[in-house]
Amino acid sequence: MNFILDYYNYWIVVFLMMTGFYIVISANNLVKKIVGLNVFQTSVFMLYISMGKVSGGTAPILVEGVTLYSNPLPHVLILTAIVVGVATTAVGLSLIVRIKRAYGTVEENEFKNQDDAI
Amino acid sequence: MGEFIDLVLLAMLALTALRIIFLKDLFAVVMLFGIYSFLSALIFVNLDAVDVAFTEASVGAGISTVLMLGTLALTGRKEKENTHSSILPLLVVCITGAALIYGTLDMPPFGHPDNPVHEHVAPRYIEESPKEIGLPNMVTSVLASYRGFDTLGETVVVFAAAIGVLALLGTGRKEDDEAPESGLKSHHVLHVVAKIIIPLTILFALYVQFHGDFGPGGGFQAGVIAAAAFILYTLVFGLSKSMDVIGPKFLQFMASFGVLLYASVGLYSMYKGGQFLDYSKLAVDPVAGQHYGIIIIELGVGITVFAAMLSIFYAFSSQAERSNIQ
Amino acid sequence: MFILDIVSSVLLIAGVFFGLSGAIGLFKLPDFFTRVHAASVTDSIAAILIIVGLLLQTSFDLNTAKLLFILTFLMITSPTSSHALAKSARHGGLLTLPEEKEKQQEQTH
Amino acid sequence: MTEIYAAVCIGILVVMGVALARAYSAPTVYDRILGVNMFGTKTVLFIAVGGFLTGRPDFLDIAIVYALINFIGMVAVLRFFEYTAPIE
Amino acid sequence: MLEQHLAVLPIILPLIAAPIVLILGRSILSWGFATFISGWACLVSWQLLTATLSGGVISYAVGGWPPPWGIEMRVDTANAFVLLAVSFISTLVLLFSKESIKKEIDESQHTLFYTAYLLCLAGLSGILITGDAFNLFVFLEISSLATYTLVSLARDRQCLTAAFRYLVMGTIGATFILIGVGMLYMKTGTLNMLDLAERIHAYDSSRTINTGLAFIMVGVGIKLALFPLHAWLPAAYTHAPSAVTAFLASTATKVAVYVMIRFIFTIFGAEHVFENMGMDLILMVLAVVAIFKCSYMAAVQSNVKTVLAYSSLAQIGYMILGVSLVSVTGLMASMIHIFNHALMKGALFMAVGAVFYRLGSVDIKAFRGLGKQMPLTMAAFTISGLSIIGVPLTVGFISKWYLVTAALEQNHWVIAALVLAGSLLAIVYIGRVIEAAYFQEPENGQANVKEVPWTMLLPMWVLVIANIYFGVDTSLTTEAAKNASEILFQNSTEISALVDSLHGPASQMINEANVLSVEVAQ
Repeated sequence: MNFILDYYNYWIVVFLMMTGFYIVISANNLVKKIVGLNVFQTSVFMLYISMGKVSGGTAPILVEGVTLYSNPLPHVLILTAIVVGVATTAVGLSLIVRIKRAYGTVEENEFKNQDDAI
Repeated sequence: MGEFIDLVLLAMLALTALRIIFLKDLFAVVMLFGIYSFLSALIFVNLDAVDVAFTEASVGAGISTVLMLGTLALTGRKEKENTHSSILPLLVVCITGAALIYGTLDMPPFGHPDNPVHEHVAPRYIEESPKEIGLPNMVTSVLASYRGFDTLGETVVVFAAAIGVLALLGTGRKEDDEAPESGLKSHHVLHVVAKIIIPLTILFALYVQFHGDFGPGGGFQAGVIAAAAFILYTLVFGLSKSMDVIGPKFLQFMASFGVLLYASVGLYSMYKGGQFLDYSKLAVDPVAGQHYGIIIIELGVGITVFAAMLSIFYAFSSQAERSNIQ
Repeated sequence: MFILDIVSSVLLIAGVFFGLSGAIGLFKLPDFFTRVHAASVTDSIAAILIIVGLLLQTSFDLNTAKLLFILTFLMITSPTSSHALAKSARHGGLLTLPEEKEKQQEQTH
Repeated sequence: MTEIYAAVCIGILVVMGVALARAYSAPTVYDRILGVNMFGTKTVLFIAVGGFLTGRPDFLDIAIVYALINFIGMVAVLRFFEYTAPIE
Repeated sequence: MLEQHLAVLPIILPLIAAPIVLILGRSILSWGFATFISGWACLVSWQLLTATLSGGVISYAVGGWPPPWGIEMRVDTANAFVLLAVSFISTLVLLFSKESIKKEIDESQHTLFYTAYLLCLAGLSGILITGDAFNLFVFLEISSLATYTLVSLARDRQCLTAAFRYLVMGTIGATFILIGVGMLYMKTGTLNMLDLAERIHAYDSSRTINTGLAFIMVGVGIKLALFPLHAWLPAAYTHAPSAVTAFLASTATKVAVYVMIRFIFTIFGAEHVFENMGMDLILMVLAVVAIFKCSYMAAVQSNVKTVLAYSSLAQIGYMILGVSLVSVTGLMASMIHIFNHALMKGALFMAVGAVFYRLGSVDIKAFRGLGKQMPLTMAAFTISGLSIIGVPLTVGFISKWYLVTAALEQNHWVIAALVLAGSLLAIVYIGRVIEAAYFQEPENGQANVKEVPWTMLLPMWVLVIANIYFGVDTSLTTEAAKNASEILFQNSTEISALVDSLHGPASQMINEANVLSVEVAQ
């Protein structure tokens, strides 16, 4: 029982990551791929934040009378990673817009066919 | 109680992620993605990562969702039937997942205060940073000072994204006066309400910018919220009106200026005889120097993020408006 | 203090009650416009009750201001969203239940 | 007071769950938006109450962000419908 | 005053220059400024290499916070050597791009091109110099984002799909690296590479660490286009603007190879990765398959850019092969090949870019008869092509020589034979182009093709001469590569020594003795 309590969080996070990863590699629609990528990344962020948590601790902002804080370092890393994630999303989405204009479709197999036809 | 909430939220997340796989209506997918971001931000709050939650809520649920909707407006809402076999991806995912689960078996237990994560580097941040840097918010201290180089990188990433989007979609403002009035014309209530909300939002953004040293928030979040205010303005009143307030050229300048402001703090500290980004050299008293440095670089981050996010949104918006005219 | 606690407890629980009733309405009511009604009306009263309940627990500091800000914000945006949504639905051609029936009758005639 | 907060938290979680269920499968697209919107407002309340539950109510800022983003998301959706027909 | 900041300059110079370029706005101005900055960065890298060539290490604590609390920049011969290659190629490609992009990128986007280019350079330098595992991820993403932009700037619509595929694959790779780094951090509580190396060994057989290693390897494998994960590369290199391809093909994947080497040797320790986990066998098999499969693919393509892209994949195979031999000579062969391959591929892609500049096509048919019409360009192509094949007196020979020596040292006769066989395949694909250029008549309507302007020829020929010079006088490259591989191996044996004296005071002493920290305060 303790074993489950110790790890359930990681397991669910792994499940979430894999759901996102599955969407990325199986989706045919580019927008959905980007959504999957975001789900994947957000879940990885959760892994980091989970490891920074201290049971009974509180957010790492100094208040009087509290000595047990959660670890601030993963928070810093993930702040950076979130920004990286949104940057990638923005560039990916604008590529999609251009692909739609150039090919008339955002389904991967359809524009692959068009490319192969040349 | 914390664990219970954690579990419930994780279950909701799992359901949402599964639902996203099977939905074919991309609009619904994007809506659920917004929910996914909201939920993960809630988990971050619950796991004490308030700054992260702040960012995730404003970026993931806000900017990303709006950009995705903008893309959908241009590319169509329906996902076509997938003819691919889904067995290979499933296999890859299962193998990766199995590897990860295998990896978790040796992990330090969740939430334990004796975990190695909490022992080596972090204690100094928790114990010393309020003295060395003088800020109660340790996340801001680590972000802006101890790992300030990462944050410079982060600002540059946003800048790079803006460059990428501008290169791909153009800066907008092609047909200056030709563009018809756009925006949500028929929603009169919305017009009035937006006029009330937008100043409040900008006020809030300023609060977040300058209160980030003491509570959750900081330059990045403030930049996003300020950009959100202008996004709201654009959505309600139309792109051309918004561009009259802040033009795309000026935004490019602002985005560059923010990065340069950040970097110039580093250069100045080099000039003063310190390392790059060593804020202690900015003033006679090192703690005061740290404080000055952090205020300036947070301002740089805020300016760049605001300008970059808004130019990205402008680029998408002008694409959508142009397609609407045709 | 004790009385304040009781009052704020009552307010909080009443808030949750209205929230729950709205949630039930979201599923049980027959057409979209009635569901908007359920969701938005109970939503706003729930928000008011809960936040006022919390307000009673603060000691007039920054948190009070923030709670008031949230309250104002929700009071402005929540009805607006509901209104705009309903309007957009109406504009988009969604019919109420009686209208739907009328239409069906017309078609059968 | 803690028990009350905890109970209220659970109550709000239930409402969130219901709104989520509506967002997962809705008869019309508007119902889905309604579900999402309701979910958003309830999270605002959840964070507010949760802050008091854990004894650190100074994180109400996040609730404000939620309320703001929820509204902007709503407006973005309405704007989105100007481009595409909402009813499939 | 700048001497003490040498270690951080190659990153911050282009980083600060990028927004300035955007503000400058005018194409010619931004070109001049970007080239100046890149040249300066090249000069700094040269200074760094000479400073570290004697085996010293420059450690620079950004923000004045000592590692592991702050972010450390750490330059030794290994990364200074790769850094020199990157900044040298970058400067030459910038010279080349002035004319080249006029034909391939819209006028209005030139400034954005230079901005993205500088960001990419800053990101690559950052990856090389940083001594912090997470900081590496940040710079990786800066360079990747800039790369996606650069690839998608071409006029050809296929560049969009190529860039998108690259973006998805690249982001998956970066996320895998993030997962891996997270797992390491979880077990050790630190992010500084040296500190990680020291602390990881308390958990030598930990499942979490091993999973982290696997994820980092896969993630880096995607970034360096290791054989089964290479799908994004050919399309991206084929459809990107020529200048971009010349830059990326000779730098981006090399930097990723460096990252892999760094992770294996400095952080995990060669002994652990290769002996305990058997990674050498996996890498060796993948490398050999990559050499043959991709050389074959190169031989059947009709687009010369695609040919060269597949050839790059095969060359990456050689680099990984050197790593997988687990010896100082093998690693040295890899390091030398990183440098040399940058020289050859840079020259080759520039030559192809020059052909595109004149003809608007890089199909093999377009090359017919070019030997007479564009003699200088085709001569450059031929010489650097010979270098790819590995003909003596070129740098290609040197790399192959050390690779074969390393294989023979360990009695891997088969590997040595396979390396030579791989060169034969290179003859096929390079030979096809050369044959078309010199022994076939030009297509109709291609009668009056002139040589390209000197700003394009100059950088091309500088690289060609470098190809020959470093093929004859190998003292610099071999010394640097030897030092580099010795340092890397030293790190790794030191780590093994640490396993015995787990975290005793001795471990810290070794570490401190190793760091020839530059006195910064004075």
